This record gives sequence, structure tokens and C-alpha cells, in this order.
Amino acid sequence: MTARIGVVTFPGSLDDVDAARAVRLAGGEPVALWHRGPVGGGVDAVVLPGGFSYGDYLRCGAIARFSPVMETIIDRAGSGLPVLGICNGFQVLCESHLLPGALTRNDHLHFVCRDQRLRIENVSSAWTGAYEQGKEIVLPIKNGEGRYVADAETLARLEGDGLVVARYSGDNPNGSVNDIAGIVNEAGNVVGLMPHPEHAVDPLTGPSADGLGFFASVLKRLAVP
Amino acid sequence: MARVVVDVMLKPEILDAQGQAIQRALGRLGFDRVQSVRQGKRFEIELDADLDDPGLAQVKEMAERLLANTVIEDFEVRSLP
Amino acid sequence: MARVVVDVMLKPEILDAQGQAIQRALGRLGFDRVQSVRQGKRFEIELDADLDDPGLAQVKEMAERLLANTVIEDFEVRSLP
Amino acid sequence: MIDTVAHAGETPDVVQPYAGLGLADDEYGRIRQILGRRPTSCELAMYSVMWSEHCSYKSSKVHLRQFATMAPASDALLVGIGENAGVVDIGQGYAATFKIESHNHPSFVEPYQGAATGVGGIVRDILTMGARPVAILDPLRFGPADAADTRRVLPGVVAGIGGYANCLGLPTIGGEVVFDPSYSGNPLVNALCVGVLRRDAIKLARASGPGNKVILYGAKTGRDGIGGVSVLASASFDSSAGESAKKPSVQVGDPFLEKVLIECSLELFERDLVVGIQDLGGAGLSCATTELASAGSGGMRIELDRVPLREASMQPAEVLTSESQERMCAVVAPGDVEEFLAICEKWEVDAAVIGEVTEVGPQVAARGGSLVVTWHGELVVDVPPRTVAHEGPVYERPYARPAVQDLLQADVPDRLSRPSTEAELRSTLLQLAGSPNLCSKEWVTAQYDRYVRGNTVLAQPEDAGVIRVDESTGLGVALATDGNGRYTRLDPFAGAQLALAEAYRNVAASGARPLAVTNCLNFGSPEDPEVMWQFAEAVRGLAAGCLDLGLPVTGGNVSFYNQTAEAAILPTPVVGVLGVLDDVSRRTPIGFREAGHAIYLLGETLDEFGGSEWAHSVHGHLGGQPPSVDLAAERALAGLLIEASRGGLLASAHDLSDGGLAQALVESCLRGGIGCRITLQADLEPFVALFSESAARAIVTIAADQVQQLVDHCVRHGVPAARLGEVGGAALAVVGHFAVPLDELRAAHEATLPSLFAG
Ligand SMILES: Nc1ncnc2c1ncn2[C@@H]1O[C@H](COP(=O)(O)OP(=O)(O)O)[C@@H](O)[C@H]1O
Ligand SMILES: [Mg+2]
Repeated sequence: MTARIGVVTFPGSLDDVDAARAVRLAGGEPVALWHRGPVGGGVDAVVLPGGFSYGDYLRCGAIARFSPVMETIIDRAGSGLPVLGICNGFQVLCESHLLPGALTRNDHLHFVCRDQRLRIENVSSAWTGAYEQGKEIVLPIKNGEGRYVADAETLARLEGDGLVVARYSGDNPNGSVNDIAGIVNEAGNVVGLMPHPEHAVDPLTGPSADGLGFFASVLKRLAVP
Repeated sequence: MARVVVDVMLKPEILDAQGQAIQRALGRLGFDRVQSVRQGKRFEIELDADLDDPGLAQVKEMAERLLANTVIEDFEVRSLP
Repeated sequence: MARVVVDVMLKPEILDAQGQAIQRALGRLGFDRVQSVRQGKRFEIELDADLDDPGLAQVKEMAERLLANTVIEDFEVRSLP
Repeated sequence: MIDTVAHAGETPDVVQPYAGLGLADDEYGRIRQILGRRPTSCELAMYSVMWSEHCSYKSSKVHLRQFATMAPASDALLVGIGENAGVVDIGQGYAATFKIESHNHPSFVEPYQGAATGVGGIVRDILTMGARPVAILDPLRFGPADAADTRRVLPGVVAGIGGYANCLGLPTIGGEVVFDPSYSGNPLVNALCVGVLRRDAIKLARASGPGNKVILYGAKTGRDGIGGVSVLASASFDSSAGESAKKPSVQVGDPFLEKVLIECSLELFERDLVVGIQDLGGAGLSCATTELASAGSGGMRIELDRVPLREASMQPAEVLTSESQERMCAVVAPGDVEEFLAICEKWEVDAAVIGEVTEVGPQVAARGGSLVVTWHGELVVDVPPRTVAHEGPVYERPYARPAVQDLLQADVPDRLSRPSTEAELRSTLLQLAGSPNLCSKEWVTAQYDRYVRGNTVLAQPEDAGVIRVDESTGLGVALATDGNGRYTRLDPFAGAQLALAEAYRNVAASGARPLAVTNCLNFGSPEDPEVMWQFAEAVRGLAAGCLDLGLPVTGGNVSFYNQTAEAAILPTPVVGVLGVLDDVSRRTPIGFREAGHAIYLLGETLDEFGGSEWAHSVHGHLGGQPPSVDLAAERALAGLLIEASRGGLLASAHDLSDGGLAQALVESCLRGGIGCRITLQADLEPFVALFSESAARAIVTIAADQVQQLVDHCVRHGVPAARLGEVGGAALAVVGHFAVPLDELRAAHEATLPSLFAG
């Protein structure tokens, strides 16, 4: 049976169609989740997609974090539900305190959309198991507030416990501390990622097909009984 | 050394989409006695100058020229103790 | 009706890229006695409540939960006359 | 006190501030004649905004008619000029709608919001046709790149376009950034939006069916963009509005609301709850109500006090003319109102029933229908809507060929000193590659999302942007915009055709079959006969060119008064061409791909430097004739490029335009990350071979074993072809002349804008 991956749509979500397509191309079944509803029982994992939820007013992800759908997601993430937050989704995860730290204004103060090289640094998370350790990939990045920050203690813990899942390689596009592009929680099920794997699923429309691995990873993980 | 604050707010007649979104979010969180929210900017500036009149006038000029977009924003300069 | 202001500023240890850019721009404009600039947010809130202590406590809660991200920001609540 | 219709009837001699609202004496006289009394202040506000140049096209109408009268026969055209945007059939049951619009002056006043709301406005036009908007292009013009005001305007405009389009989830897939002193104080901010729909799902701006409800949904109405009408509010009969004398003419956008509005509207369309629909743009409700009514059954009643307001103190004339953004007006059958409102509630979009469609008898219909508007029960407007929307003044403005035109054309570029040594040629190539007009626009375009929705097949810096429409079949559309103000200054007729030809060529170079045209005509004051001549000539040229190329003009926009004091901008018709690809996987990119591929130059190169980038950026010269126009050659070249792309023959194709062959080679090398070795045609002066801007040319690359096929194609299409050399190496090498390592080239090409605008 194919796994059912929920893709949340908040008002202002933009990359939900892309995330659903990526799930489908990887062999999963995407399930649309509306921000006002709860997450039904039949969903095996959840993607919080990119975009400008609630216009990114106040702070990116700050208002979305309080939508009803997040209550169940926060709850079920605690008992192991795999959750991937991409870009705005990553911001929502930090605002929800499912992941530590915060995403702040890019150091150069501009929105930046470009193809970015990354290194996969943790292959034991629910969303990166299909990659090889140290694998270099190219994904689009597109954000205005993608600079990851955290206090020294949190950073030391992230680095010490190997919780950085991906790091920018080459130019750092936003001033992110330690070149951090993505992190995972201690349990390994909640991943936040600034770059966009869902935009790299077909060389016709993206810079590569390198992003499929994130979706393949969770399907592989879910297939294990 | 002087410390000055410049508060910049959208002019009252200009749409504050952000303030409205925050007001709605506060309502959803149960803060239902909020009548209106407006969001602006606050600049804290440290100056190597005394806050005599010329000093304050300089800050006004900064606000006028750079910190505020006077086409759509008003500003206020205050000195901090 | 009560009017309250919430000021939200980045914690001192967090890089304020906007503040720094503004400081540089002020320097280019010839305002060379500016030592530092920090940019934050200012919220003006109108409440259908008296500003007795419970009222202010409610605003504190709004700031804590929504208006500020206390991982990176500090806030201050003040009532306006 | 409110100026009611009855009051207007009783007080015929009240002095009205029509001149301050931009109405001429005879225009005001006509309004009185139409109404048989003086207009109320609300009516005066409506007529004045609707009869403005911007809304009524009063100076351009007589010329624009040629787009209709000279339209080529086209099977593809589903909706032509006159609706919010034209619609063309792109096959497989799909239609595409696209249009370009200007937001020039607002972007000068407030660059961020001006540009942002420009995007918002054109997107609503596309949405109104029933389509999902799918991409944006942004042709921009600024004053000199190093001018102080350009540093203010450009970053704001770019951030505004990105801020709005990115937040809507629309990829920006092309555009232009051009600098010229004539745009100082008059930047041009044009925006094109393209949308896709099923061909049987087109919506029209029509209020038909008496009894149907009129629903306003989206943002609340505030005092945005009513600068002009404030004259009225402060005039005697609206004295209660005294405190609101200071009103912004700047509109502020809320892209988040527009995104929600798009999704909400698409769901309303999907459920078939909309009889007719109109977006609110310039002239706000005045425009939406009168256009809907006059295109429908002719009658409408509006209770204006039901409009949700941002500021309670707004006066009726302000409500009627407010240009608050992110609003739509729908006509809905009474039985569907409840479901309509429920969907708005789902998307958290405010909606209010503000009136209904009414029955009018044949007599009333003959005088232009009936629109009545009440304000808290008092009648403030009673007009024939057609007279407001469509029977405004039409001017045959005088025009005259400028006295200097002959001198300008006589000042040929032949006298300019040309590079001839190897070192001079090399440094000219580098200088042009790094010049503000030809340098990489990455600093701008990196601020735009190009990936969102996952259907972007080609985007800047490609010749055309290509968007996939159907994932299963690969059907897609291609778009390019072009416009060269210098060419148009030298010869407006030819300049407009060259703009058309270049956009057409760009679309064909991507492999798409050109189908239709939109245009944005940016000019100075129509009251200046010399500007009017430029305009008339450009329209004549564009109409004739479209007829020749078989492309219908489906819509567009005119922006006049782009001038400071006596100095008008370079006449700048910006032309957008839409094309179709049956299978986007066959698209042709501009970048060189593989070492060993043969490079061919298609088309004929003449000694043509009038209005060229070389004359402009090296010598600051503008004179002579623009490159010659040969539309037959353009057609042949396009036919070849399209056929070769379908056959999977081409590895790359890049059209030649500003900067000539040299610049095309630079771009193809850098895009592909691989060099080339070429040999110049022996019968041409090297400078001419490298930098001439002759039209109807392209460079293509092809695998070595397919060269014969290409040559056969060229013969069949009658396109001159010359082998230039091959792809390979890490330098752009012109054999026997010079070589430039790619690193050096890249540095020259990419450093310009960051050094001017970053930080
Ligand atoms: N403002 C802009 N927005 C998006 N794309 C742009 C912009 N300016 C230039 N471009 C892109 O950069 C590339 C080069 O522009 P230009 O030299 O004007 O193209 P061409 O000469 O082929 O018409 C094109 O892909 C164009 O779409
Ligand atoms: Mg081109």
C-alpha cells in the first residue's frame, strides 16, 4: 500500500501543488490538508510547504503556527509522525518550537531565488535516509528570511548531536549560521529545510531531480513495518 | 553619547494589511477585546552627539530622508534617558 | 478604550542586518556620528478594556505568544495616555 | 449635506469644480446635456475618472482602431480587444489569456507600492477572464544606471514586483531592464500576466439577468488613489468631509489578500456561481459598475452604503472612485448567493451584496441604460452607464512629424570611430557585455521566484519564458516582451515593427509557434503634436506588422504623459508575443551545450548601427536609421526555428538583437558554461560582423552529424545560413582576432548591477 503524505495548505501557501507533485513522483499518495481542519488518521507523514502563509505578516510562519491543523501536527509529531517543513514550513516549525532556533532576514536584505549547492550531513532522519552521507546536491532556494540563527548552546547541541541535515556548500545565500540549510529534531522525525526539494524533481522544470530523495526517504522509512 | 528612538507608523489612511492580519490572528487566539492593531517600525539610534537641538534636528533629518517613507509614513523622534 | 504600545526588538546578540544596513546608508548620507542603529517593531493596539493590571497582563500574553518570538526577540509593553 | 439628484435638479447654477477634476469645458457641457441637468458630485466624480485619458483612451482610440480593422484572420482568437484581456485558443481544450499594463507614474512616486500594485492590477485582469494566472513578465525602463534617482527607483521597483508576485505564487519568467536618460523622472514599469483556462470556461464582464445580485468581494474600500477626487470632497456640497482633505494618491497593495482572492475566485468559477465578473482597477466602482451594466442588460441599482469601508467617514464620491486594491465585483444569480458567500467565508474574504441588475425598457436602453446609486436611501447617481463607460470624448489630436526628425535621421553613425584593432574589438565586446543595458540582469531577476508551481520550463535569461500548461501532454506557452525606444525615436513605424519582430523571434527561438500579441504603448504627452506623430506612426507600424505576421493584437495599454516639462521619454512601444509549444520538452534553450556542436548564424548581416547599443553606450550617439525591417525574413527564420525544434534538431538557439552577434555569443557561452571558437564571415568588416544589429538573425548549435539536415531546412525555408565555428573550450574565441576567457567575460557581464545597486 502506498503511503499517504499530507500536504498542508494555509492561506498563502504556494508550493503545496509542487509538494504534492513531488510526493506523487516519488511514489506516494498526496493528501490535501486544509489549515482549518485536523489531520485525519489516515495520514502517514506531513509536509508543510513553502509560500507566504498569512502573507508572512508579523513574522514568517508566526500566524500559521496557530492554525487548527498545527495543533494535531504538533501533537502527532510528538509521537513520531514524520514532518517536513520546507522554507515557510521550516519557519512554521521553528515558530511552533518543534525545532529550535529561528529564521531571520537574509543578511543582504533581499529575496533571493537561485540554484544552490548543498551537502547532506545526516542520513538517519526520516526525510534523508535515501541519500548518502556527504552527498552534494543542487536545489532551488528562494526566500527573504532564510538566515538560520540559534543561541550558542542550541548550536553546540545541533552540531554535537549531528542534527544539521543539510549545509550550504559554496556561497552561503543568506548568512545562515554555520551554513545551516536544514535541521532535524532529536527524534529524527521532524525536519526543517530552507531549500526546495519539491522544485527539483524533474530536470525539465528544475535545476536537477536531486530533491526527490527527501520524499523517497520518507516513503522508504514508512515501508519498514 | 545620546540614545534616540524614531517611531515610524503608516499614515492613518494608508492600508495596514499587516496590522489587520495580526488583529484577526489575535481574535482567533481568543484576545477578542482587541479593537485595532497597527504595526510600525522602531529604530534605536546611538549618536556620538549631544541631544541638543541641532542633534535632534539631525535625527529628524535622518528620519525624513531615510528611516521613514514620508509618502506613506509618519514618524516621531524621542530621546531616551 | 485603552491604547497600548508593544515594542519588539531583536535580542542584542542576534545580528540585526537591517539595522546595520541602515547605519551604513546613514553614513553614506553624511550622518557620520551615528554609532549604532537597531531596527525593531512597534505595535499600537487599541483595547476595549481598562488598563488595569489584568488588561496589561493580557497584552503581555499577546506579546509573549504572538507579537514577539522570544527565541530571538525581547519586548516591552507600555500604555499610552 | 449630500448632493442628491433632486438637489442637483433644484440647484442648476452651483459652480462645480470640474476643471480641477481634469474635465474640459465642453466635456462638462456634454455631461449636463446627457443628464439634462447638472451632475451630482458623485456623478461628476464618475464621469471625470471614466473620461480621463487613462480610462477612456480619448486620444488614442482613433489610432488603436487599426488593431481591429487590420487584424489578420486568426482561428485562435477567442476574445479580442475590449475585454479585460484577450483570450486565444492554444489547443487541447485550453485557452490562454495575457495582457500587459503600465504603472509608470505611481512607481516613480512610490517605487515599491507602485510596482507592486501594478502587478496586482494586471493579475486581476487575467483572473477576471476566468483564468488561473500562471506567470509574470516585467519590462522596465529607468534613467541612467548611475543616477541618484535610479538608485532610489530601481531597487524599490524590483522589490515591489518581487514582493507582490512572489507572494502570489507567480513565477516571473522574463522582462527587460533598460536604462536611458530620457526615463529620468519617468521610469516605465510595465507588467505582463498570462493565465490559463479551459476554452469553454471564459468569463466576461457582463451584468445580465435582471434580478441577479451584484456582489463586491475582497478588500475593504479605503481612501486609496483618490487624490483627484479629493477636490470634490472639499467642495461646498460635501462639506462634512472637510476633515479628510489630505488624501493619499498612493495605493498600497496586500498581496496576501490577492492570493486568497485568486483561489477564492477560481473556486467560485469552478462551481459556476458567477454570471459576470469585473475586477476593480483604475476608477474603482465607477468603472466596474458602468462597464458591467453597459455590457449586460443595461440596468443596475447599487446601494453604496453597503460597501464595506476601511474608514467610516468616507463620502459617496470617494467610495465610487476609490482605487483600493484587491477587490472584485461579481454578478450572481439570487439562488447562488448563499453558496457564493459561503465560499468567500471559507477563504476569509469579505463579501457584500451591494445591488442588483435591473430591467430596462428599450427607450432607456437606447439612451445608454440606467445605473442608479443610493447612499443611505438617497439617490446620488442616476446615469446611463454606457455614456460613462463608452461614450466619453474622442479626440483626433493633431500630429506632426517633428522638425528634427530629418536631422536626426541624417546624423548617421558612420562618422563614429569604429574599433578595428584586435585589442579594440576585444575591449568593445567586454565593454558592451558589461554595459548597463546588456549586462546580466541576475541582480534583478534573482529577487523573483521563477520556480513556484513547478511548470517553469524556461525563464530569464532565456529568449522567452516557457510555462508548461498540461503536465500529461507537455502543452505549454512561451512569452517574450521587447521594445527599443532608440529605434522608435529614429523611426516610430519601423521601431514598433522591430519591437514586434524581436519578441516574435524570441518566442520562435524557444521553439514556440507565435500566436498573438499584446502591447503597452509608453509615450509622452498626446497634446504635443510631435509625440502624437510618434504614437500614430508606431501604432500604424505595429498594426501593419501584426497583419503581416498573422498575429492578432488581443489587448494592451496606453500610457501617455510620460514626460518631465518639455522632454518626453523615448517613444517606447513594448510588445509582448505569446506562442505555443505542443510539447515543452522540445523547447530550445539559449545556452551552448556540448563541445563539438556546430554553430550556425542564420540570417543576413548588414552594416546597421543606427540606434545601436554600441552607438549608445560607446559614443552616446543616437541618429540615422534603425535596422531595416524584413518581416518576410522574420517569418522564414521563425518557421525554420520552430520546425527544427519540433524535430529535436537544435541544441540551442539565441536570437540576435542589441549588441549583435558578439553579445549573443557572450550570453550563450555564459549560460551554457562553455566557450566557442568562431570565424567571422570574410566578406564583412569584423566590427560589422560582431556588433551590427541587423534583425531577423539567430545563432543555433547542432550536433555535428545533423548539420546537413539543418542546411536542408535552411534552404527550404529560404534562410541564409553560415557556419561560424563550434562550441568548446573555456573562452569565447574569434579566430584570427582575439579570445576572452569565460571567467573574464563572466566578471565583466555580472559585476555591473551589483556594483551599482547592492548594499
Ligand atoms: N526585469 C526583468 N525581469 C525578468 N527578466 C528579465 C528582466 N530584465 C531582463 N530579463 C531577462 O533577461 C534576458 C535578457 O534580456 P534582454 O536582453 O532584454 O532579452 P532579449 O534581448 O532577448 O529580448 C531575457 O531572458 C529577459 O527576459
Ligand atoms: Mg532574445
